[in-house]
Amino acid sequence: MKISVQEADFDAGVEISALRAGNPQIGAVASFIGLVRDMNDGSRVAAMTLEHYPAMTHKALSAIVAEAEARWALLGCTVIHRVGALFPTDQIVLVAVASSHRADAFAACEFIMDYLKTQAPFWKKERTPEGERWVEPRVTDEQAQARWAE
Amino acid sequence: MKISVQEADFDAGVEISALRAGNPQIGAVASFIGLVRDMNDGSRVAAMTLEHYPAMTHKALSAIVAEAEARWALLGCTVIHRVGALFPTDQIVLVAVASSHRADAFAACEFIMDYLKTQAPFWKKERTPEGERWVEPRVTDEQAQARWAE
Amino acid sequence: MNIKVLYFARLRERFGISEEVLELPDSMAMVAMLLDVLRARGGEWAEALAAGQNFRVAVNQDMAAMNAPLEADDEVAIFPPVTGG
Amino acid sequence: MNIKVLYFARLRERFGISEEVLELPDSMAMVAMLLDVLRARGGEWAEALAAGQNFRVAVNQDMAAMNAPLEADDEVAIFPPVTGG
Repeated sequence: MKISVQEADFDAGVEISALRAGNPQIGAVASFIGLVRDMNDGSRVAAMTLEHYPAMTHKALSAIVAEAEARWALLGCTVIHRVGALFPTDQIVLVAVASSHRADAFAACEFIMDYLKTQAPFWKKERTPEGERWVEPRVTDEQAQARWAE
Repeated sequence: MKISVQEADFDAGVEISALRAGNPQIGAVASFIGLVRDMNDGSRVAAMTLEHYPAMTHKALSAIVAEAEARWALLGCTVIHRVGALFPTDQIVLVAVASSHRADAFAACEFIMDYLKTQAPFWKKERTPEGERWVEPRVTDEQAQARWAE
Repeated sequence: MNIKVLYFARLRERFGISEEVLELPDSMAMVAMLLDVLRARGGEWAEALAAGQNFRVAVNQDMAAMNAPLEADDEVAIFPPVTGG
Repeated sequence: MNIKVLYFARLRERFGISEEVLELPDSMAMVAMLLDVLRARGGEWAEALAAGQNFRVAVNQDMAAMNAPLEADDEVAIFPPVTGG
């Protein structure tokens, strides 16, 4: 398990290669990259600031990955989340999951993203032509997380 | 839409970067890499040969991607499938899907893999200590495809 | 009419042939009838293409059902269930 | 007992403070009671932390419910619903 919260950008290709390197049991790597869009809720977004709760962030992400490892047969997982100032087309988050089979890899990758969206202490503030504004949580994100409950 | 059937390896990081380059509407890229495992159905796999039906392969993959584009709001899609001789830890297939939102990207990526597994004319032959053998289709792959039917 | 027939993977190996051109009467313009002609060869052909055997047929590079019609110069491919990805 | 309280994002801005240490009577060792103390300040505090307002509480870096117990030197964070990813 690799978890990193950082200001620096990441190279998704390098991270995915490192995740699967040297383990011939891995048959599947599912990954997700979240990016800053230039439009959100009808306003143009010029920039965004990602704030977090440093003492809690790593702990929360570790708990989410541990829960995914308990639910599916995983062979590795990388989560990288950026903080600080970000601009349209910038990468925000990478989740990459390795497994023997694709069903486990896909499910765990989507599970981690859904929990990260509702459980990890990050907050986005957007700069728009109308001024700065905090991003509102989406009901669809709550619903996406809720569907994993047994 | 980029579709390639090739003997050469691919660089997943380069492909994902190219897929999302220059489009600030893209908020999500989901991707999948399939890899050769050194063990399958209880036998060690030393190597594999991927045969295909060249005149049909590109057409079949295009139809699958077109169906995904009809079902979800996509902003780009890359499918690369290798043929020829492959060895454990080698990459076999890449599916990468870009969209504004993660739910569409995840669903389309998994849909394309499920259909590719049952509809695209590729066949794997494995070399094991017991000799060469054609890989048998999996019931779970048929089931995975069937769940997308309305 | 002439129909080009292709075989892939395990079926190509069992039949020992990857491609042939068959001349069919115009009245036999359906996938199921082409298969009857092949089964009539007996041996591996009768066995591998018997009803209940797990194989697929494509006509002009699209998956096709047994009752799909055939036209002159169509390309028919017969192969096992696919296992890519 | 002393409780360290942290505020993030929109709540940090509304309260104009990111961190403070509160001294609570030992008898008020529950998240809900800490919130009552903060609401008693009135103004933004009463409004943003009113029942029905959408905020979250973590105790020692784990999400916590209103009835979660507090101990001396605990770290309590109060923040809006998260929006990362």
